[in-house]
Amino acid sequence: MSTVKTSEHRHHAHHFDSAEHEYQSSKFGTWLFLVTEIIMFGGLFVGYILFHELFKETFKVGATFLDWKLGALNTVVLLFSSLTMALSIYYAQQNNKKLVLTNLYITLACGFVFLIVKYFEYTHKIHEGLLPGRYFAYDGPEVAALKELGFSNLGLYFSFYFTMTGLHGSHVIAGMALIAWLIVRAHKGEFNSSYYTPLECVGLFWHLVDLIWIYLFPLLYLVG
Amino acid sequence: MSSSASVASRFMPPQGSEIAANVDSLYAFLLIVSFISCVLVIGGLIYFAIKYRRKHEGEKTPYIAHNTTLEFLWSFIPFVIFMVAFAWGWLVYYQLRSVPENGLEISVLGQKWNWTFTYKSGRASSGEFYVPVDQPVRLVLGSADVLHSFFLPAFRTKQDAVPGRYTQLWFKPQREGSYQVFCTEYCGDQHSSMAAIMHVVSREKYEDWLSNDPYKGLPLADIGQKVHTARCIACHNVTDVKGIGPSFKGLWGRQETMDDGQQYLVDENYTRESILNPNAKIVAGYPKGVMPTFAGQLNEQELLGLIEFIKTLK
Amino acid sequence: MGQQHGEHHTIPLSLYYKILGLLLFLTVITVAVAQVDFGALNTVIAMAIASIKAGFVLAYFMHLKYDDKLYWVLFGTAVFFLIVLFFFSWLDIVTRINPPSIL
Amino acid sequence: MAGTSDPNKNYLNEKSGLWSWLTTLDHKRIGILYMISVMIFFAIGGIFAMLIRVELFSVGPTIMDAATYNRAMTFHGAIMVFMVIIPGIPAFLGNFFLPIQLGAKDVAFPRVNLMSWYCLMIGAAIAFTSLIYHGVDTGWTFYTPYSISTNNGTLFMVLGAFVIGFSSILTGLNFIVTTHKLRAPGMTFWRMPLFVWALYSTAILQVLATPVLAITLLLLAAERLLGIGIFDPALGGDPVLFQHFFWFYSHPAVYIMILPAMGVVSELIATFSQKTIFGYKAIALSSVGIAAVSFFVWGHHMFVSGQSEVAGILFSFITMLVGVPTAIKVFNWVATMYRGSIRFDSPMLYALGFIFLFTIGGVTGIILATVGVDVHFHDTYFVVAHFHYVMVGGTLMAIMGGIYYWFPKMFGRMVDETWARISFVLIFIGFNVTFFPQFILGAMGMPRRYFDYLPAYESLNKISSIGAWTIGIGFLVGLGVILHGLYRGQKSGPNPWGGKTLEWTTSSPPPHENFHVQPVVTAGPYEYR
Ligand code: HEA
Ligand code: HEA
Ligand code: HEC
Ligand code: CUA
Ligand SMILES: [Cu+2]
Repeated sequence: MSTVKTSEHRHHAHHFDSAEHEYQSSKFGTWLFLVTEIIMFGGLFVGYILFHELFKETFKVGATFLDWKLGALNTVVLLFSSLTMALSIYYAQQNNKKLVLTNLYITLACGFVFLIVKYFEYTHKIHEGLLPGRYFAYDGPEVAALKELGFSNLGLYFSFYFTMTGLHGSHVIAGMALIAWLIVRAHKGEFNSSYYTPLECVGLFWHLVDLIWIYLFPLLYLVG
Repeated sequence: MSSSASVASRFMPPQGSEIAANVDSLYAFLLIVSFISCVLVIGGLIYFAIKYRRKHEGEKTPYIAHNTTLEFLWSFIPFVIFMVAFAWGWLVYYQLRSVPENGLEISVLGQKWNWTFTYKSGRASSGEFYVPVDQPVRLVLGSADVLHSFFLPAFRTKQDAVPGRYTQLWFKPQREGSYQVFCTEYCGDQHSSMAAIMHVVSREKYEDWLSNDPYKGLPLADIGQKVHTARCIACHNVTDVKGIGPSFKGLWGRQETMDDGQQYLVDENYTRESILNPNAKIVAGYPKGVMPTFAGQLNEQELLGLIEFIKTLK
Repeated sequence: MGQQHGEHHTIPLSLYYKILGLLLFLTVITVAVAQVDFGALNTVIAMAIASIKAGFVLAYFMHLKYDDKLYWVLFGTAVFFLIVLFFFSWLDIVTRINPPSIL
Repeated sequence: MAGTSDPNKNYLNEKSGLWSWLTTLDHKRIGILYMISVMIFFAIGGIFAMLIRVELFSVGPTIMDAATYNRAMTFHGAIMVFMVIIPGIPAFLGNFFLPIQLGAKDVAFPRVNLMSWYCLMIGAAIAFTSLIYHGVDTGWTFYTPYSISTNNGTLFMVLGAFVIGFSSILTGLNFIVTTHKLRAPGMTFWRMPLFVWALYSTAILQVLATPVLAITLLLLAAERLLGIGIFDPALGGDPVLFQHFFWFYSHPAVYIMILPAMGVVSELIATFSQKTIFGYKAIALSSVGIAAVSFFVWGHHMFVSGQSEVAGILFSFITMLVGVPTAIKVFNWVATMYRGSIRFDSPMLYALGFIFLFTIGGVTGIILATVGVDVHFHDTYFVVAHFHYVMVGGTLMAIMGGIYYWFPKMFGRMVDETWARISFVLIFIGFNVTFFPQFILGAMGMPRRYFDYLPAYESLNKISSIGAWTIGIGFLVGLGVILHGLYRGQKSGPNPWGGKTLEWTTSSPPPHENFHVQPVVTAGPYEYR
């Protein structure tokens, strides 16, 4: 085994020269991973924009079914959690275990709030029959009005809504699991000013999740 | 698989049009250039390999790290060749894709695993079609289910049929004869038998064919047999062997069990529904969604014909 | 080899709070702007504001401003290739000739 | 800092037991795990190929029905692409030798490295479950809407490929960080062996392109599960868009397959000519160049798909540009042999075979890239012949050459040279007999993915099938050579070929952390002076 227990001060895996070397490498790796995430989500965005250009009316009508207030609420929640995530790193740099933990807990709590809001949004849509493509079952006046204009694929909007927010939601869940893991390690006192690589890397991931929502919110809820 | 149409017996299929000859000239150019490149590279390789084989251990080799002139040449010359190939290819492609205004228009529908050709006059046929020689033909391709691709080797042209929209293809047949059509986009089990024959004939013969009602004077059962051979045989045999769908032999008047356990008598209504709305009832042991609907594609005469035909298959 | 300076940059707390304030403010702007109809520009404006927000998150929360320039390059490459994917797909879609049915 | 001090200890015998292998973090052992899995997948894919060739031996059904044939064809393609040729060089030879050639003790993230192997295995397991659900009959390209409506096995294959994609991403990520951060003292970028350069460019492709495959496959899965309709015309979607997404990954993927192979060949040519590589920088940079341009050419797979003419012409133009850096490489290899001192051990035979076959594959690629001609050749056997020439004649030859080249280093033993050469001759001749006739078949218009064909095509198909079985025998011999070498091969010294890169400075097999003494690099990689 080439790794040494990381909790000890300034220790690092054997194939690195120093703890700093390991920190820089891990961060580089994390960034590369983020790049793959960006491209993966980006593929969806590309699809969204293409169809948005093709079926403007459909998307416009689709967006009216979303409650922008809930979307905005979730935006605020995620932005705030990004701050607390960054703060936990700040406090690790200050060797303040208590505030590291507090901030991590707040971040985790924000994740929950986000998911709960999403849960309500989802159940509401499912209830109304506002479902993706083939399962789209809503039959209100909007659908008829769209048909007048020659668009009969409102389901497509919800396909994008569900796949984009679904993929994003699964990233929120993954991020929360990682934060929970950080909390366990933080309780053991593993993070301090000379070792906080996991905080930094999970932090980057969490910010990315936030970043993606920053785009999702206006695209889905506002302009449609 | 067998066919009466002429396909390649030699290196390339026969040239059915002028553009086909243009494609072949470009191809010949590319082959020659490729051949010369291969001779240079592979010849050089073999020559060096033999000439500089190791004669004894510990030989000294010279230190040659690069040579700007050579490197420039072997980047630039291929580049020029590639550009010529591209430009020429573009030209030929332009010819292949510039549809003339005055063409004969035929609508072509791809459906698993059959091509149907419908003319402006309403004349429809499947499995084979006729065009007059020396007149440009424009085919408007559609698909009823998945992607197909209409390939005319003798005319060096092909185009995918995309469900949900129309695509087009044109050519100007310049020699009479029968030409092979293949489906070249994978479309399921019988992809390799989704073929058709195009007959290029004289103007008179073409007019003749166009005005000739193929069913004139035929009894219904014979009409049915024709339709069956053209449209159904890919899936329904008339022997004891079951195909993709049930065999038609002994079908009429049978009690058929569905996948939900219900039983139905095979009568006029059942058969009609099976053809026009095949997913309404699914025979036990067969997949759902495989048989396409024929609503709108078969006329009343053909439907009746099919039913009469099935009746005869005791 | 990686640069071996031991000290990591720490951003002062106040700056973090300011950034959050700014981000929240921009969120309000996004919502406000969306109430006005700019026609075709709607999407562009929304995306522009989102990108400004994203820029702040990247620069401060994700410390990109103080980090190796390589990460900007990485990030830029990702976005660039997405634009390539979009551009060619879009080019195809808008230049297609869709013949009408002749039946 | 140094590795194990006991000179008899090496990575193979340091620990023992299956469990020590399944939990290993040593990049060399992970490389060996990849070697075993890839070989097994290759055998399975090869067996499907043999079945295909038996079926195509004569007109009409020969040994199976159309439905079975389509499944065999799909499994053959999907296994060979996703499980053999993409992980083949990077994850197996690359894993083993990239850190050693850099003078590092391991890759940057050993745990991630192990995880990527498990991704491959889990993905493969998921893909194979599709066999229970009526198999997959879409072809390896999964074109919609057929893949949406056909049987459920497709879902498993798609999810399996999705998971395997992550294996590829993680390997690439690891290699990039390793190359940037873990080079030995003195190992500047311009002193890196060309194999490393090739792997580095490949890694960039893996990281940047594979996520698009991931999202495409995920959408396809959603298409089947949720009926989202983005690629389904029945619901307002666009099937041609699927092809854009698919090829945006899958074209760069063909360079993921070939770039590492070119890296291997660069090593082989230099070593067996005992001569400095000609145009080191040109070869290194052309790898990066190919990687970059490869993102702009995907539409050449879609010339007749219903893509617009404008896009087709643009894609044809850019595709031509990829030929230039590739040509540079080919010419540089040949120039390296000029006035060299060439030995014809089996690795070199494979390297020469590579150049021979890849050149043919490459020039036919240019023929296909010429848009006016591709309209005729698209989806005919000409394409099949093209890509087997580059993938089998190219990548697979390089894998075989690489295995024989590094075999002494990996296992401390030599293979039986005579039988290795016999195996090469069988494969090389069999290969040309199999696939050259397919160029002619394609020109004659025989479409691919055909279970059955017109009688006019029969004689060439017969020749092709006979060639295929020759390849099969060749590979069986090769397998025998490798197994024999593993157990009975002569012991080898640290540097049997006179190689100059770092792996030849350590013992064979290398110790746990690769070097007994941390190497310090003072010169370029191929200093044969
Ligand atoms: C290892 C994988 C690999 C590699 C390296 C390549 C390399 C190339 N490929 Fe290939 N290709 C595939 C794997 C690969 N391909 C696969 C798998 C498919 C089919 C997928 C499917 O549909 O299932 C395919 C299909 C394919 C098509 C689509 C055909 C169709 O479906 O209609 C095209 C069209 O442009 C193409 C072009 C090229 C080109 C221009 C190169 C170039 O990179 C080649 C450049 C090399 C050279 C040119 C040789 C060396 C140069 C010289 C010696 C200089 C002198 C030469 C001249 C002057 C000509 N390929
Ligand atoms: C790297 C990729 C790769 C490799 C190596 C091969 C190898 C071979 N391929 Fe493959 N092929 C593809 C990738 C590959 N193929 C792809 C992507 C397609 C397209 C699929 C599609 O259309 O979707 C295709 C399609 C394809 C077709 C066209 C099918 C069709 O369109 O209908 C044919 C037909 O001849 C064919 C033949 C062969 C043959 C004879 C070999 C031979 O070279 C194989 C030789 C190998 C062996 C015989 C295995 C030998 C090993 C042993 C014997 C060891 C035994 C070990 C144990 C028992 C442990 N292939
Ligand atoms: C693509 C394959 C396919 C084609 C082409 C096809 N069918 Fe079918 N057919 C099936 C399958 C599969 C079934 C069984 C499942 C079902 O009941 O839908 C079936 C069932 C039937 C049945 C019910 C049989 C029974 O045993 O009860 C009839 C009648 C029928 N088809 C008529 C036709 C006619 C007439 C045509 C041509 C005009 C035709 N089919 C073309 C696949 C096909
Ligand atoms: Cu229709 Cu293949
Ligand atoms: Cu390609």
